[in-house]
Amino acid sequence: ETAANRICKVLAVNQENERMMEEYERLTSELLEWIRRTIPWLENRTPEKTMQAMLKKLEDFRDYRRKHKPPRVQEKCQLEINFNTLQTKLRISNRPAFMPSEGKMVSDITNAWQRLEQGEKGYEEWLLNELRRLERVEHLAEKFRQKASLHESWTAGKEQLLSQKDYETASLTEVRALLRKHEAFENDLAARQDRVEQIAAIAQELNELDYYDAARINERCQKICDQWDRLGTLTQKRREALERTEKLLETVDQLHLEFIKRAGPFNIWMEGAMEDLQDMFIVHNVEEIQKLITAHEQFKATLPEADSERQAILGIQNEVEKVIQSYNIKISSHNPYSTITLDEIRTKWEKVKQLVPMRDQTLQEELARQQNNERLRRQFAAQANVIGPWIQSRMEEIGRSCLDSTGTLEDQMNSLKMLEHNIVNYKHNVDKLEGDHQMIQESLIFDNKHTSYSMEHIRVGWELMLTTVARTINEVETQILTRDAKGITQEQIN
Amino acid sequence: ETAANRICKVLAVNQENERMMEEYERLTSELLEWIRRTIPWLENRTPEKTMQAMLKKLEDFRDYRRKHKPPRVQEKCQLEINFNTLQTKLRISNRPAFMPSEGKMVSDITNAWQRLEQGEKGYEEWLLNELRRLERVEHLAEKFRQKASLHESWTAGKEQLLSQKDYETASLTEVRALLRKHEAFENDLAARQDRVEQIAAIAQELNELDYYDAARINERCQKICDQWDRLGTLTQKRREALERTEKLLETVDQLHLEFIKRAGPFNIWMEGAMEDLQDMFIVHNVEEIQKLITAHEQFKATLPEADSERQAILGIQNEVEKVIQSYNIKISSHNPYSTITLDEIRTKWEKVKQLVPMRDQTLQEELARQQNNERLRRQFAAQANVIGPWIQSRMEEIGRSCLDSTGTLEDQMNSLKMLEHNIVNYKHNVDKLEGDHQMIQESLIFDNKHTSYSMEHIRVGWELMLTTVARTINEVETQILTRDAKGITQEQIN
Amino acid sequence: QDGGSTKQVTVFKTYLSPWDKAMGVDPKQPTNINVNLLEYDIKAELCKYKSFNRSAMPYGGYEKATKLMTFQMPEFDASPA
Amino acid sequence: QDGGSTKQVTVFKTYLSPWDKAMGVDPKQPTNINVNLLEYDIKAELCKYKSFNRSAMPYGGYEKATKLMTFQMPEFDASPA
Repeated sequence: ETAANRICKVLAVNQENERMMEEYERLTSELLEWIRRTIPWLENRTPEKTMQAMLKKLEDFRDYRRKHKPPRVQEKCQLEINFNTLQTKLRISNRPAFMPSEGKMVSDITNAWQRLEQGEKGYEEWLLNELRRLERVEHLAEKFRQKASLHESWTAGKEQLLSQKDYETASLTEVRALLRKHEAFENDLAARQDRVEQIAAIAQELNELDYYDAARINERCQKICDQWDRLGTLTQKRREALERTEKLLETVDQLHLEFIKRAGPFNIWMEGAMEDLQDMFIVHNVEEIQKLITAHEQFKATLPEADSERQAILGIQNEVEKVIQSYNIKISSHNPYSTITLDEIRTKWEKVKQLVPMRDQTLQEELARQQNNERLRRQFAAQANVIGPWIQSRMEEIGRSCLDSTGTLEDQMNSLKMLEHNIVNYKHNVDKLEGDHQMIQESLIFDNKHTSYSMEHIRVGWELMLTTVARTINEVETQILTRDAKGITQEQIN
Repeated sequence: ETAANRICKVLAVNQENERMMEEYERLTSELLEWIRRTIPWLENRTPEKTMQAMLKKLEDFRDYRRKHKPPRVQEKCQLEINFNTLQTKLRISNRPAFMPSEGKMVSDITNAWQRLEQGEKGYEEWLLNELRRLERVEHLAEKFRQKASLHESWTAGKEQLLSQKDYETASLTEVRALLRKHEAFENDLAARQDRVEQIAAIAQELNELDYYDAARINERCQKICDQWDRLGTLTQKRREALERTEKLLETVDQLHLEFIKRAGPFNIWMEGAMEDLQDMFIVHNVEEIQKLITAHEQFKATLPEADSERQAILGIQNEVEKVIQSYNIKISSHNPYSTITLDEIRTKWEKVKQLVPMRDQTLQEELARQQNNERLRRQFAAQANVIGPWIQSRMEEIGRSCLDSTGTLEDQMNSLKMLEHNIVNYKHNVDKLEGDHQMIQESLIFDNKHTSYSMEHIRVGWELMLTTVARTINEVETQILTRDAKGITQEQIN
Repeated sequence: QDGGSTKQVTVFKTYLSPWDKAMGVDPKQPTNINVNLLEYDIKAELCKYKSFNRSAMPYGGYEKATKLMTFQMPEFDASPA
Repeated sequence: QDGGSTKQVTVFKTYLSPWDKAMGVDPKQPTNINVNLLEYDIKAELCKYKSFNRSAMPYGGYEKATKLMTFQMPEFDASPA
């Protein structure tokens, strides 16, 4: 070839070398620029809050790996090839080797690339771990919210329910029912314990897994735990209050039962006493009325005991009032078992106390009457026991006067007349007896153990005596008449 | 004396005798008339109804004894004396004895008098006995009326009270209180027994003492006794009714307690089930979801048992309704111990039954997802386990191609070009793997036990292989360039 | 204080009055000089009546009452007032 | 299925490219022909997470449930669809 040709050729070769050098510089600049831009992105390991954001990063990384990086790998490879080709050509043409400009040396490229690959290394693994953590954390956070909401809706209003003072106005039966209900509640509460623990465990796990919103979770969890403690305390307190109230109402119930156990018989006794203190009685002698008085005295002797019992019974009711007042139970002190009121007991007791002296008086009046009757009996008897024999003696005297044959008829007559005179003088004794007898009859006295003589005995005797003496006098008179008329002696008449 | 005087004297004597005879006749007539009148009065022993009337009779008898009879005794005595004197005088004057007219003989008088005294005898005693009886009878009749009135006022309204059906609407506690009250009433009644017996005894005595108004007493007594029997029967009946009701209400109470004993735990179980059937879960493989499915199947296996228990619980409540209905107790079937209603149980059970298939579906969906994930894993692994070694083999081939000193640089170039061609043709396998890998990542699959190769391994390997083959080809090219330029052999280059 | 404390004396009437004769009294019939009024009319025993008197039951019964009672029945002076 | 099943072959590079030289590759340094991709990045074990999954308690407890249960887990065909 020609020298010109050769010069041209050399020039062309030189130009080509120049172009390749420029090309190297340009490509290197671009590649290093891209690496410089890419490395911080790969080195940024700041976690995202959401899986979505994290999945986006993963997608970006996939894009990087599949779309953005492969051409760069290609470029770097090309750079290497171009560099080798250029240097080889320069050597062949005995030219000085190509020296890339500052910062664009082969070592610069290699170092940058190494840094890039260093950044890549573990990036995907970090992404996946983060994703896995976020998936878990998002699941647990949602689960926490669900469980917390369920729990909160269960506990809603429970504190207020537990603070109710409903037992203050409840009856024993009602308190026992409240206790049963409370036991059921305690079981519910115990069954919930597990769930509260799970809520706390989830919160704990969220903290350990570094959940970005752990503060709010913790706050809510704390609230739940605090409320749970309060519920526990309130439950315990309510149980104690219910049990205490039950005990008090049992005491009241016992007192009510004690009241009827004692008030019942006492009331029966008072009712009987009231009736019997007014009992109509009939007696016929001092002994009988004394018996009644003794019985009444026996009754009176037990009145202090009865009064003690009455006070004890009132005391039971007072005890009920005291228990209700001092423990601030808001229930009626009315005794559900009793038909007897305190007023009734008071009224009846007053009546009994009023009837006792009245009975005393009635009995004393009757005693006086019976004593008076007894005096009448004795008075009558004293007289009758004299009058009866007196009449009998007179009768015998009359009889004997006829047997006396020693005296004359006139003597007989005289003694009979004297007798008759005595009898007439004695009459007032019988009249006195008749008066006493009338009093006895008007006093309805039917017996008299102090004498065997009745008024009738005396009356019959008195009549007999009167007629006998009159008849005997008449007999003597007729004898005298006969004797005087016939002139015969007394003996002849007989 | 003169004969005239004597005649006069005789006449006078005769006249006197005549007068005495007339006097006898007159007195006898009067006396007999009085006796005739008096005897029926003495013989009349018809009792009076009142003491007052009887006391009047006693007074009359006293008057008779003290005022009316003594002059008659006197008269009779006088009659006797006159008769004796007259007869004596007639005998002295040798005159015929006096013959009283028919019915007025001495024997007539004596007989009449005897009859009178016979009548008298026992009259006063009869009067006194009657009086004593009347006194007693009047006392007892009054006492009967008093006691009967007291008793009747006590029993007033009691039958109606005993017939009350108040226990039909009473609670167990109320029935027990009614029983206590009834016991107190029974005691009152028992205490009254004695008084009823006394009333009957008084009535009996009044009958025995021949009380004139016994019929009315008996009627009233009968009424009292009949009512007493009725009260006894009603008391017994009421006690039985109260005890029967108490038993029934105790049964109901037992059922209520049984209900809460079983409904409580059952409700807790349902509440727990409802919450857990909706529990959010997270799994990462088939085994985990199968575990959950197995647990759910265990739960489902016990549902028939739970249903039996539920029916048993409803059965308890039905039993309550049945007892209340069939024994006609008019109380609410509401369970005082329970906060759980049948409706609640029904609703919750329905909810549980509804949640079970929903949970089934959720679990099955998750199972499908996990099975799909597993397929993705295996699919990825199957490819990666081929691609990984394939890349390694190619790398080794590239490495070995440089060691082959037997062939020319052109031979090396040819085999490398062929390799490069193979690699380019293989690229779609890696692209396919990338696609599967993307699916795996989008499915949030983080593990794969079926392969040790991750996508990154393959990517790094693929890049390395590509750059290595390009670099090696370039090296061969530069060697050829150098050889051709300097005319040296391949050996010289090395 | 029976009226029958005196000795019984039996007698035959020596004189019969016309009335006695009219009554047909037998002179041979002995007459008793003694008189016992109580024979005229024998007082029958009074029948016993059942008592329906009641006294109030002492509180706690009679036995207790007897122990508690200090009451003494005052003596009764039966001499006529 | 480890990629390290092939025999290790160690080699000394006969030719160093200008790039190699520019990088200062030592020709005396032996090169390994074999490649083990798994050495590039060792997969770390995944950390184990606590499970908070719950299942509804069988009525009467798990023991009873086990006795009552007839359910068999169906076999899973893992071959790709």
